[in-house]
Amino acid sequence: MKTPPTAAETRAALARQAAFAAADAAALDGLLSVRPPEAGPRPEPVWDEATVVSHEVVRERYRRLTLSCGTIAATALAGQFLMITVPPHGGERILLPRPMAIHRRNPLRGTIEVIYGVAGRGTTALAAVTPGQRLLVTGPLGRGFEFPAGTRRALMIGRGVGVCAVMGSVEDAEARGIRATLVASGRTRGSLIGAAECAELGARFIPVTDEEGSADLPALGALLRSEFAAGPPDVVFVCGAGVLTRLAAELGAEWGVPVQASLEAHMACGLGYCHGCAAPVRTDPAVEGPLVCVDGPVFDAAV
Amino acid sequence: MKTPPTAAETRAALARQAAFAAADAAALDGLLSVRPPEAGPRPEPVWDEATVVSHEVVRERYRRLTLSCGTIAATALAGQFLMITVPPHGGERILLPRPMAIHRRNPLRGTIEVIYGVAGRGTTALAAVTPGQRLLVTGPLGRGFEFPAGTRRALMIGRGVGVCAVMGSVEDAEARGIRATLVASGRTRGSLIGAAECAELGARFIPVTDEEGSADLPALGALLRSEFAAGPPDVVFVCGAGVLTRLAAELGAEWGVPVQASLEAHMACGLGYCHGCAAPVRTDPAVEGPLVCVDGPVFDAAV
Amino acid sequence: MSETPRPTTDARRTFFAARPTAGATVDLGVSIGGLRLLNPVMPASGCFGPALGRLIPVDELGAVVTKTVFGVPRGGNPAHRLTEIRAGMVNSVGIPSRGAAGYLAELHPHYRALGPPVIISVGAHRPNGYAPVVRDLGAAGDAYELNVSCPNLDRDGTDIGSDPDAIESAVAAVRLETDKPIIVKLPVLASSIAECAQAAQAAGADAVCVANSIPALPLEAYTRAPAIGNVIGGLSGPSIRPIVLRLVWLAARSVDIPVIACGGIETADDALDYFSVGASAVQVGTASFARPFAMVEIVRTLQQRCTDDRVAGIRDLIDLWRAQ
Amino acid sequence: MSETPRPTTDARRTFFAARPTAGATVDLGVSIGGLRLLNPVMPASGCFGPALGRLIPVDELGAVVTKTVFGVPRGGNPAHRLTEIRAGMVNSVGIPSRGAAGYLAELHPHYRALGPPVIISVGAHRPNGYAPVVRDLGAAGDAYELNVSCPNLDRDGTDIGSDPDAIESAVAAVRLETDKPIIVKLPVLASSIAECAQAAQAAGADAVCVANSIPALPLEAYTRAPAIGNVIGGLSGPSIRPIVLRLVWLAARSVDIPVIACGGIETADDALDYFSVGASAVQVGTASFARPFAMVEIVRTLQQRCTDDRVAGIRDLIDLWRAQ
Ligand SMILES: Cc1cc2nc3c(=O)[nH]c(=O)nc-3n(C[C@H](O)[C@H](O)[C@H](O)COP(=O)(O)OP(=O)(O)OC[C@H]3O[C@@H](n4cnc5c(N)ncnc54)[C@H](O)[C@@H]3O)c2cc1C
Ligand SMILES: Cc1cc2nc3c(=O)[nH]c(=O)nc-3n(C[C@H](O)[C@H](O)[C@H](O)COP(=O)(O)OP(=O)(O)OC[C@H]3O[C@@H](n4cnc5c(N)ncnc54)[C@H](O)[C@@H]3O)c2cc1C
Ligand SMILES: Cc1cc2nc3c(=O)[nH]c(=O)nc-3n(C[C@H](O)[C@H](O)[C@H](O)COP(=O)(O)O)c2cc1C
Ligand SMILES: Cc1cc2nc3c(=O)[nH]c(=O)nc-3n(C[C@H](O)[C@H](O)[C@H](O)COP(=O)(O)O)c2cc1C
Ligand code: FES
Ligand code: FES
Repeated sequence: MKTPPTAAETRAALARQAAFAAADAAALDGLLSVRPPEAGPRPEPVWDEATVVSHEVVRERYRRLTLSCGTIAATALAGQFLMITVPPHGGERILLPRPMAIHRRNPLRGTIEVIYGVAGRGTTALAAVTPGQRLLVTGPLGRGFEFPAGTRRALMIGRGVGVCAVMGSVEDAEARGIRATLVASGRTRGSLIGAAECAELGARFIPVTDEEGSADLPALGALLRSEFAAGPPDVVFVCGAGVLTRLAAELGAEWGVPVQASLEAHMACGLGYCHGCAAPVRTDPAVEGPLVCVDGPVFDAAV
Repeated sequence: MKTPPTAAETRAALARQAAFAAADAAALDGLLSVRPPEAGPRPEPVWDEATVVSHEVVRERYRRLTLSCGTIAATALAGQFLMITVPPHGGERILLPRPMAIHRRNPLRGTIEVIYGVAGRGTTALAAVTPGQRLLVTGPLGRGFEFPAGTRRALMIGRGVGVCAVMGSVEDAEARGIRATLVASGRTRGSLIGAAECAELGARFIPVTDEEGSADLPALGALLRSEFAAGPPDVVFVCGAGVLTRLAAELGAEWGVPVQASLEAHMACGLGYCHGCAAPVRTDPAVEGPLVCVDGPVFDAAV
Repeated sequence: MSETPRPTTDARRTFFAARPTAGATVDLGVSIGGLRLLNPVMPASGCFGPALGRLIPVDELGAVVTKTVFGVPRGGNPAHRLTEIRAGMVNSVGIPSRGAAGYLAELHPHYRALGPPVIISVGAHRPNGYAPVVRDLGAAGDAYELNVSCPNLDRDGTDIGSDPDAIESAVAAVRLETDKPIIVKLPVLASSIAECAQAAQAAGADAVCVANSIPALPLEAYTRAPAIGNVIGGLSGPSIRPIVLRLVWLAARSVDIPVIACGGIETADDALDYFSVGASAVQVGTASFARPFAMVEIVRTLQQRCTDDRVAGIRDLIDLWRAQ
Repeated sequence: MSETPRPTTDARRTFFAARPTAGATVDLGVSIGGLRLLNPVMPASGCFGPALGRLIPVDELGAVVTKTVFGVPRGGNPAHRLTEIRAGMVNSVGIPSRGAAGYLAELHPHYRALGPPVIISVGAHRPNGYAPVVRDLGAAGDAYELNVSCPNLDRDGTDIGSDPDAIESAVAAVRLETDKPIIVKLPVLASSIAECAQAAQAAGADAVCVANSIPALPLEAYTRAPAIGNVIGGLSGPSIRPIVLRLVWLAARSVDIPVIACGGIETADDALDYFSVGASAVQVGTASFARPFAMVEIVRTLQQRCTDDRVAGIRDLIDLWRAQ
């Protein structure tokens, strides 16, 4: 008989997790709203068969999936996501495709990158995919991050794998001559995503971690205030934790700049027709609120 | 899109299979009965964790699973079977254990052998088992083949993987100085099981195949009549096809010797309590008939 | 049962190049009351929207079915509205709806533009609630599907569709409001599917749809917290197929009107399973999420099978296999 | 939901060496009417027999439950009586029975010899059929479980157990025949499990068991021939768990008598899922086939969890997790 998940320790760990999730959800309360009309048209989503170019472990806890998928690589906007249909693995069937942020786009090579953590059944099955295999993907989907007109400096904040949702905007910043600062928050140094990407894209990379205490909200708030003491960024993009979104919204209010936050929700269609992905935005109860897949995943955030 | 199982060919193949199965079932009709009380006590079944010693492809279409399982190797009688709990494979769960004939017993080394064909979900998952792995097995189960007192010559007939069910009796024959003849019937020479075993055990091995026409019933009947023209065997054991069982029963009637046939049925418990494995033996409809797992798998067969 | 086929190389190009239904010689057409459908494949309510028309050639389908429309606007359930467990997908979206007027103004034009007949799914909380919605929808729908079985709303109430009397009164009232075909979508958890189907037929329904998702309570591991906001959700996907197959078989034996099968259909083979037990048409739900082109692929494969076997239609195809 | 734990090296030796329930300090006991069970774990009817006592220490269980006994002998269904599909196990054994007299003479002594209280499952084809069987069985059973939900016999009939009135009359009649606890085993396919459970309670039942297998129609691939002899069989195993969890939750909220959960339980975690939605005891069916010691393992794991967490019993264990 397998030793059952041991009582005290497991419970403590789960309690931490649950407390974290609850704090996170609570932190978002009343913060979010749908942004005004988009500047340009969104790319048309397509389904396609992407070839797995590579699939490797990155940063201790994650896996990077590089997909050859010209249709999506050529059109995806920063902050958009795709739905990955997870192929059956040894008889295990995954019925719902999994939404994944588009971490990197390489339109020239026709590739995109996704980084994910192995969490439950879906990502466990996804981890079995091998290079050369074909994956059914649908994208690009959703409304991403948008730089307000005239942006010269931007702050991106990501927690854990949430860094991936903002990385496309760091790419855009580089292309548009916007100075980008990426704060990557995580449990340990070894788990942080983004250092190599920032080096490549010429963005400032600020790692903060729980183990060093630098990811604690007061410490991080102080760090950012001093980082931007000379002059605030023109916009803040954030993803990965409700508490970080709240901090960003508070800083945004102080600085008088807009904040955009990318959210997650359980999804089935990714296109707005299953109504599965209600966003935690308060609306008239008789009217359906915004959907994360089409009205987001990026929303305005303000205290 | 995958090419659908093509119409004409697939249907023809399935029609052959279905016709075969129907003929087989029909052939058994009215042939079987439960044997009189057993000579000795049956070994107590146990569940045990068997270690997979080896697992290899044999004779084109089959796999041999050698299991280290002292409890069962030491006690199993010829013609008994075990229930193998198929471990989950990549999330695929197999709920019901699969009954498998005990092909070989090696009480000294504490091992047993099972030979199976990959047919459906259960055996496909079983095929993923690797040496060193542990398998939950329950056995030995059922009532096997029994030599009538004074047997000096015995004829064993097996079709396909059905040869495995009679192999234990070939082992017993060797140990008791009984002269055994094993007829192995199959589609092709390359698929026949038993040649090596008969060589080892000093039994006569007669291969008959569909491709050569020698497995056709009239041809096989003629062959056996001539083979035993000098003097019939004292008992006939058969497994693997209803039509062969009928042929055996006819020969048994001609020769005036008893015939025992091993059957298959869908099983859940293997112990007689789930009542899933009704034997095709005609009985009073108000009374439950014999169960393959406890009253068989070996039954008397007579025309 | 067979594995889901996966598209092969350049699937996308091949898929859009091939439009086998265009020059098809085989007639897969089916009638629901007076409504003739090009073929018997359509989406399940709530698992389709005009947005899917951006991914697939919806005009190859027999019909489109709207998400259930209620009379007045409704907001829907709190998150999580859906999740996946090993047994299948579980959803409790709660049927957000813009109401009949909102549907007509904002959604109907988009459904209409897709091409195939539009079957409008209608919901209500009491048997007499359906007729007013159908009245409000007027001639918009080419047919109306009464969702008497949505198990997501009442957390522990009894579905209208599990009570033959309630079905009869709901259908009879709707019959007075419209000449368009009426389809009644029955639930799984009823004492007798036969009685429910007969009640629908007796009151003038033109078809029954069997069935909806199966109410379930998925729990998170360890914490045992409900995995979706509404506690109870509807289980859908391939694992419910053997359960719904039986219901379709029973319904088809008990009524003369067509039975539309719905439950876990992913491939043409799954559809043929249902046709073989008496279904006249099929609805595809959960399968479209992972494989947006699943419905189109089913239509094309049915066409192809009939062509390969040189038979005139699905009935013959099944008889052919039966005859083996 | 968690994977089935697999025994580790020398599992057999370890299993039989350990008898943790012997010197147990935690009280897992539960009462069904006046009957006190050592712990809340027992087999599901038809998935147990005295023969299992050859493989496992049955005396560690809270009770044993017999296969359903009918009044007069019955033969059972033609082959195949069971099969396995991806969605689970499907059986239509048809409940062969030696009748009440045959049971008492040939089977009861073996059940009795096992040690735990013997719950006799009783079947009938009409509501008034149960009482005579219970009368014939006399004081043999320590409790009687009325199988009003066996879906295998009537190929398309309505179960007695899906009709609250039928339940009430069956239970009321049995109540007159015995002082032993009466358990009513309810079906899945009922319009309202709450009404069925309330009918059982109102007529004097001491507990309800929720639920039986779910009627299904499994087909063979390609030929689409029914995969079991009776065409319709009962689907059981882990995939029905989320469906039955909801039923147990609803039943437990609607009656005061204990609810015994039955459906897809394989591990202590599965049992705890049911306890957390209000079950007082659990029955294990399909899981025993692949892992004969599953029930014993569940008892031992529940003991161990309570000991590890230093709580007095299962309720506390659940509250503890809830409190997180
Ligand atoms: C817009 C968007 C972008 C995302 N980008 C990433 C990314 O870049 N990297 C990454 O690792 N993950 C990302 N996720 C989450 C990802 O989709 C997985 O669902 C999540 O990692 C859970 O893993 P799983 O599917 O193995 O869990 P399972 O246990 O298999 O999931 C069970 C069910 O819950 C849903 N679910 C569970 N957790 C989440 C979650 N956090 N968000 C949405 N649905 C969830 C699943 O879709 C499924 O329906 C994103 C989600 C959204 C909505
Ligand atoms: C006493 C006995 C001895 C057996 N010995 C052997 C053996 O030595 N070698 C071998 O290859 N096979 C043997 N079988 C058959 C074996 O148990 C498998 O069930 C069969 O090979 C089908 O493969 P599957 O389980 O992968 O099919 P699946 O499609 O997974 O089976 C579906 C269901 O049908 C049942 N089933 C299907 N075919 C059979 C069958 N022929 N017999 C019993 N149940 C079946 C399965 O148990 C399962 O419940 C024996 C069966 C019995 C009863
Ligand atoms: C996300 C989702 C939303 C649904 N919404 C509705 C609905 O609004 N009305 C309805 O009648 N059925 C609804 N259903 C049920 C489906 O129409 C269908 O009956 C069920 O999912 C079973 O089919 P499937 O297994 O193919 O998904 C919904 C199902 C899902 C998964
Ligand atoms: C082979 C088999 C035989 C069964 N026989 C009976 C029976 O005689 N009486 C009964 O009430 N339930 C019977 N059942 C139903 C089980 O008792 C149980 O309710 C059902 O299998 C669900 O539980 P599970 O998922 O743990 O198997 C049987 C189930 C199986 C698999
Ligand atoms: S995922 Fe379907 S509406 Fe958003
Ligand atoms: S397999 Fe259970 S009685 Fe034979």
